[in-house]
Amino acid sequence: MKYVIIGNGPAAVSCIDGIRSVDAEGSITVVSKEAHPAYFRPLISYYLEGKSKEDNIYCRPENFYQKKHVETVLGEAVAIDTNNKIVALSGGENIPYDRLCICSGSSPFVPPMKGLDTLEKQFTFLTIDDSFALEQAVDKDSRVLIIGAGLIGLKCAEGLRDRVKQVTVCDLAPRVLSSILDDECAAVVQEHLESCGITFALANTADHFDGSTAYMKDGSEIEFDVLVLALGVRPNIGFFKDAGGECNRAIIVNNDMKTSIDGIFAAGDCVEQEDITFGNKRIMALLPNANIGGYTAGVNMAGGEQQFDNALPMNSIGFWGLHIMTAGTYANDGNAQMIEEKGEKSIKRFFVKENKLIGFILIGDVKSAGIYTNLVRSQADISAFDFDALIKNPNLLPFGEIYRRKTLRGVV
Amino acid sequence: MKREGEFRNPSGCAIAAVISKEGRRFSAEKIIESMIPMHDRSNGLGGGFAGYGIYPKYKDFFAFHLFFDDRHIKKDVEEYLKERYEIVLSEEIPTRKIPEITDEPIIWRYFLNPLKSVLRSAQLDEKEFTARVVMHINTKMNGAYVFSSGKNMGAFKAVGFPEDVGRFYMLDEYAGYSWTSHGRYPTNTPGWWGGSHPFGLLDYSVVHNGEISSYDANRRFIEMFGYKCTLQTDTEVMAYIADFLLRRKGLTPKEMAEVIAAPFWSTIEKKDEAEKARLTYFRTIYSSLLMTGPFSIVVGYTGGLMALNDRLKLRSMVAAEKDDMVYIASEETAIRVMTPEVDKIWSPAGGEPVIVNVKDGV
Amino acid sequence: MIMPINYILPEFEVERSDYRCIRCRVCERQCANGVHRYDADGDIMLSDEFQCVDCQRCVCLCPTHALKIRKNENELRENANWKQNTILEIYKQANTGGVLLSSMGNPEPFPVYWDKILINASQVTNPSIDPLREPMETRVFLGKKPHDIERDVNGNINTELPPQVELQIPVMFSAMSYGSISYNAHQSLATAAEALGICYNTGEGGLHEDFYQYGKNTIVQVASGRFGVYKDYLEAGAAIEIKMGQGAKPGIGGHLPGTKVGADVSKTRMIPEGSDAISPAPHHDIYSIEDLRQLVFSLKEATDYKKPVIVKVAAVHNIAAIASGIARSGADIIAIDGFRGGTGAAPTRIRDNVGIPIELALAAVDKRLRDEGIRQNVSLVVGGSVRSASDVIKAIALGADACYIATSALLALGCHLCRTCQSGKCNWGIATQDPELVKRLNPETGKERLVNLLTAWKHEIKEMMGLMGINSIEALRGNRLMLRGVGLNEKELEILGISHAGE
Amino acid sequence: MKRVYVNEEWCLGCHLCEYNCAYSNSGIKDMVKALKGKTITPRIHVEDGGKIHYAVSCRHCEDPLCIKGCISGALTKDENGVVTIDHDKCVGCLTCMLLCPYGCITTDENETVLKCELCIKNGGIPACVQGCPNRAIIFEEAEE
Repeated sequence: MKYVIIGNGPAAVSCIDGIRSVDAEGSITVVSKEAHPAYFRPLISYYLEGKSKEDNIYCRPENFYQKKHVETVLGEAVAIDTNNKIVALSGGENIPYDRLCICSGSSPFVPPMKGLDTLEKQFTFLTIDDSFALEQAVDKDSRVLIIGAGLIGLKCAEGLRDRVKQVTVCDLAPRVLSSILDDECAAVVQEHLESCGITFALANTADHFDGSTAYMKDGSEIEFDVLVLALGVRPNIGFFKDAGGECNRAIIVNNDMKTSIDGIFAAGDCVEQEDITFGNKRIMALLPNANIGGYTAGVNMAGGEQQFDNALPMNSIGFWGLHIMTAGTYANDGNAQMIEEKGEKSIKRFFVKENKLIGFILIGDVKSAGIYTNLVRSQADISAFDFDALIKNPNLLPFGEIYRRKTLRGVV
Repeated sequence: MKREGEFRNPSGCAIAAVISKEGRRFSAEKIIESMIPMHDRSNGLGGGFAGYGIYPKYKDFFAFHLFFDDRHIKKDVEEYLKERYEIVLSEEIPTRKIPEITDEPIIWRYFLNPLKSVLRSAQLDEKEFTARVVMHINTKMNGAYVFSSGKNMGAFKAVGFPEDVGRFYMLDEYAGYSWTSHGRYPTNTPGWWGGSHPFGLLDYSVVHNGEISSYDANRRFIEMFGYKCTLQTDTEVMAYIADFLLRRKGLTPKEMAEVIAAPFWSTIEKKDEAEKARLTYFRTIYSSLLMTGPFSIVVGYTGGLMALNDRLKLRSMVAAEKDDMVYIASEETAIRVMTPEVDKIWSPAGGEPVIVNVKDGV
Repeated sequence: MIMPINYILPEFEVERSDYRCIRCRVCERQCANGVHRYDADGDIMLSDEFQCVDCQRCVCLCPTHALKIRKNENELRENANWKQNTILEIYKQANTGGVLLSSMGNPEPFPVYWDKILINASQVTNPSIDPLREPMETRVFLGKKPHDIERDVNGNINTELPPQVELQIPVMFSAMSYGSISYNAHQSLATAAEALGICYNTGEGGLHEDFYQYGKNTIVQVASGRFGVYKDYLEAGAAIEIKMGQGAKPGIGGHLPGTKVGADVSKTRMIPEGSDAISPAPHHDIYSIEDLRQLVFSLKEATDYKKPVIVKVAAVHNIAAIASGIARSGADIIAIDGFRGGTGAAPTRIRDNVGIPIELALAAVDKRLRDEGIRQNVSLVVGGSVRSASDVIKAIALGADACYIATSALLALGCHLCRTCQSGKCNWGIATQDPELVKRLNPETGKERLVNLLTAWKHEIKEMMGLMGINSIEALRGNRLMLRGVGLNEKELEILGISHAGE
Repeated sequence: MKRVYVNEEWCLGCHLCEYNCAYSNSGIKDMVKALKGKTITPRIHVEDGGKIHYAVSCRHCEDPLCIKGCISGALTKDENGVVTIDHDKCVGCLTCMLLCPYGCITTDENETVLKCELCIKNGGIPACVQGCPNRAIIFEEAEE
């Protein structure tokens, strides 16, 4: 059996583990366009911040590929010949496969902007190489402009703050983290970030650039030395789409992590799968999902049986002591009931639909949040216990002794 | 100094015994000699012998051997006996004057036949009656001491080394089918003749080497049944226990061994159900008769003897056979004096009795 | 009515090392009496010493050993006649008008005869026995022993015995009722008894349905209140004990307040929930020895003569004659409880002034029964402050077949003898029915500690037997030569039936 | 593998386990010195609800979600199945806290992620187990 994996991120290495948990013999080839062993992508900002050392960012020990008998090939997949089961690389190389797993991740989205070509120091922020490059490009007098107040942009801001003189973040959206937070929650985060020295220009973005000046939509100007473009990502799925695979915004997979094409699996940031809290497929580009999805794909590729049937979106993100956690579906769209618990410096919002917790936002007080996540994941009937008590204090009390006996006295 | 019986008197000792399974009668000469090599096991403060089958002419009468301190008490005792027995014969026990044995009391023997009328009114059999008489004299009649009371047997004892005691009583001139002997090493004694061994009641006699740690438990138990342990010696309590179990409770010598040197519970548990029940029964009802601590004893009785070690075998005891003769002694050397050649010689295990009964009809 | 001045200061002082205290508040959480309290304003632990009973729970649980409970050293003017405690008791009674209540055993300084008796050892004339090398037997059978042996025509012995209680060591846990002590305490005792091959005693509160499984290690008690007594109960145990009296409070009954009669206790005792469980002072069907005989045989009848019957009495002045009567009543075992025996609650005056020491009672009873030749009719079990393996050895040598221990067992379970059982707020989970407190005694631990205690005693008993040259406990029973008295007068020695040391 | 199990039937809610945990993990030899005046951040915590008390600490799951979600590789399972944390790698994102269904991941005042590692780094027998006054917390092979 020949296994080929496109991409070399957490999903890919988990896929290797999954394959090897079933099949110790088959050959595994990993194709990657990054010349690094798989590393934890979220660490790139921590690298900048100095919390992560370069040696510590890798997903697996140094001898992992060797130990798992994996051949690594540097290159980018450009096409799949599904009839002959061959992956074509940009360098012209062809790699035959019996089972293929696409873990190709995503790429930064860079819209056409006038004057970008006039900038000396402009970066995206998705790979460790981006981090290395930024590290070189900034000094303590640098003024950094980050376009995009999403997760990537803000983490980049956090990573850079202590290295530079000024960090400004702008976004067309009127609030930070607009994809995961509502106005009120975003305001709390923004206030905190401002108190930590980040400057914002929201509901506003650069219209065009000229040298070291960004001309903003509202007519203002921002002087900067380094530009970071953090406007979002697009899944790397072109070659799969070309091969006739079913895609929406990303590759559609089922709970086996199978794509529409026989023998081809996918996992990680480049897939859309069912969100149990939402009922529809969506991209849930999150590390836990990449790990679980990759492993599941690997097992199934090798003939084993595994399901990843409880995926849900979630985020845990923190900036200088303020933690934000979200999970599930929490748009207060009227279908769900929102229950709020506010503390002095915290907001907890829970979204309940048909007696199920479908999502939550926690800001500030994130203690034992996994208990909530577990409720979302297990789709438990919350009318069966004192959910109000749980909202105030996440613990195992409301679940009753039988549940505790099972979980605290057994193997889980 | 306190007299024997007023304090607890532990002692070390030498024992020996010889018996003819055929019931042939022989003199005590050999057994007296056998005590010589074991001289150091005694200290001259007591020695004695018991012979069975020695009074064939008077075999139907209780042979009482008594020590008297003086003639007055002798007279009192004789009065007392006369009221209860026909005194068939009353005589001084013949002795040989030898320098090693001195300060002897009055040593007398009586052959007695209990008066039927007295037995009837007491509603007792002659043995029980006689046992009570012995108990009475020994506890109530100060200055008199019955040291032998069985039929066709007799105990002979004195203060001195056993080989001298044998010569003193001229035992070489008696003939019996079974002899036991004892040399005593008391650790604290005024040297009272009655304190020597063998100790007996009726035809049960005991020679014993050791010191039973269970003494007071055994004594206080046996005293519930009319026995009075006046001497505070192990031998005395053993003799009473032998009388109690063998005569009054009808146990066999083997069963008696199972009481006084009962097998360990761990041993009992390995037995079959019936045996387990039997041994458990003994250990339950006669638990107070279990003897612990070191002992080797020979219990003599009419028609046989039983030699027994404590269940841990904390004292030496050797047995041997030659033709119809069985020999027991604290040390093998004593046996070799009696019979240089043996057919079989062994060291009985703790708690395993050596029981020798003479041929029927002897 | 509120008394204008309280003459009574707290009996104890809580000494807290502020340097050591880390404000973990374990003391606060663990004190059912509410002594400790954390004050957040001052970040300080406060103590309400009036509530402290010196149970030592907080002391034992304080992880930094910051706590000591000390006697309040405040002193009234010294007076040899009017001792401080005597005066305080008067104050208490003047405050309340009530009978003074206390619990556990008599704490007054009466002579402890165990401590004036010494044990013999083998030297030279008799070897001591090494229990590590040789078997050392501690098994006993309690019950009537037949006088005569019966044989069938073939000479085989009829080995059937009257019912016996077999014990692997001559120690049993004495009666403590479910109600006076907790479910977990009972479970600890029951499971330990099973593991040790001995018996525990239900006390007068019936037998909880969960514990019928330990029947062969259980002695079921029938007391004057007859709580929980019915056929199954009588048949459940290894023996039936008729409780005539108790050492801590001879001649009076008992009273379990309704507050302790929860659902489980109510069911076990077969009385309504919340009702006071009152045991009358006498059994109302026993006004004399012949009545006792009737009850003994009623119980035997009810159980098909398969259970030995124990009659338990308090050691009182005429105990020898009483025991003789009981030995002729058909009872198989007599249990005698000395005046130092414990209790869940007793009037202080009675606890401290009634009864006689068990050592003297035992010696007198054993002697009397032997003098009368009826010692084999009954086994003797003694209790009332048997505190150690050497007390056991001495009791056996004086003539007991076995000992009853209760206070020692409770100590093993964690009791600190604060003598406040009557409050029902036992911080150690023993003398309480409050579920929050009961759970403090994990019966697994309880069992283990009891098994450990008696295993240790067993080792010591064997060691002492070995040094006396005795390798089976029955050879020690009544073996008074193994004992000598020290500092005892002629009369005491005579009663104990032992010689003075040096004799 | 041997795990820490809590039997709430016996948990008294005394919270000693928390203090013993904090002490054991402090690396300081004296408990007073280690804990005096400090707000403790134990790796085990007791949850109290009226008369119910029980302690909770890392279950060392067969298939731990915390490891699946760890963005830095700081959480791993050692060869004995113990889920351990490498503080050199941890960046404090708290994804593990978001994932742990038992609420067993905490942080100290410096936002360092803390979790029970069965005291493998402090002697082997978990301090909570050793110090539990009622054997409510035990360290043993699983029942199932």
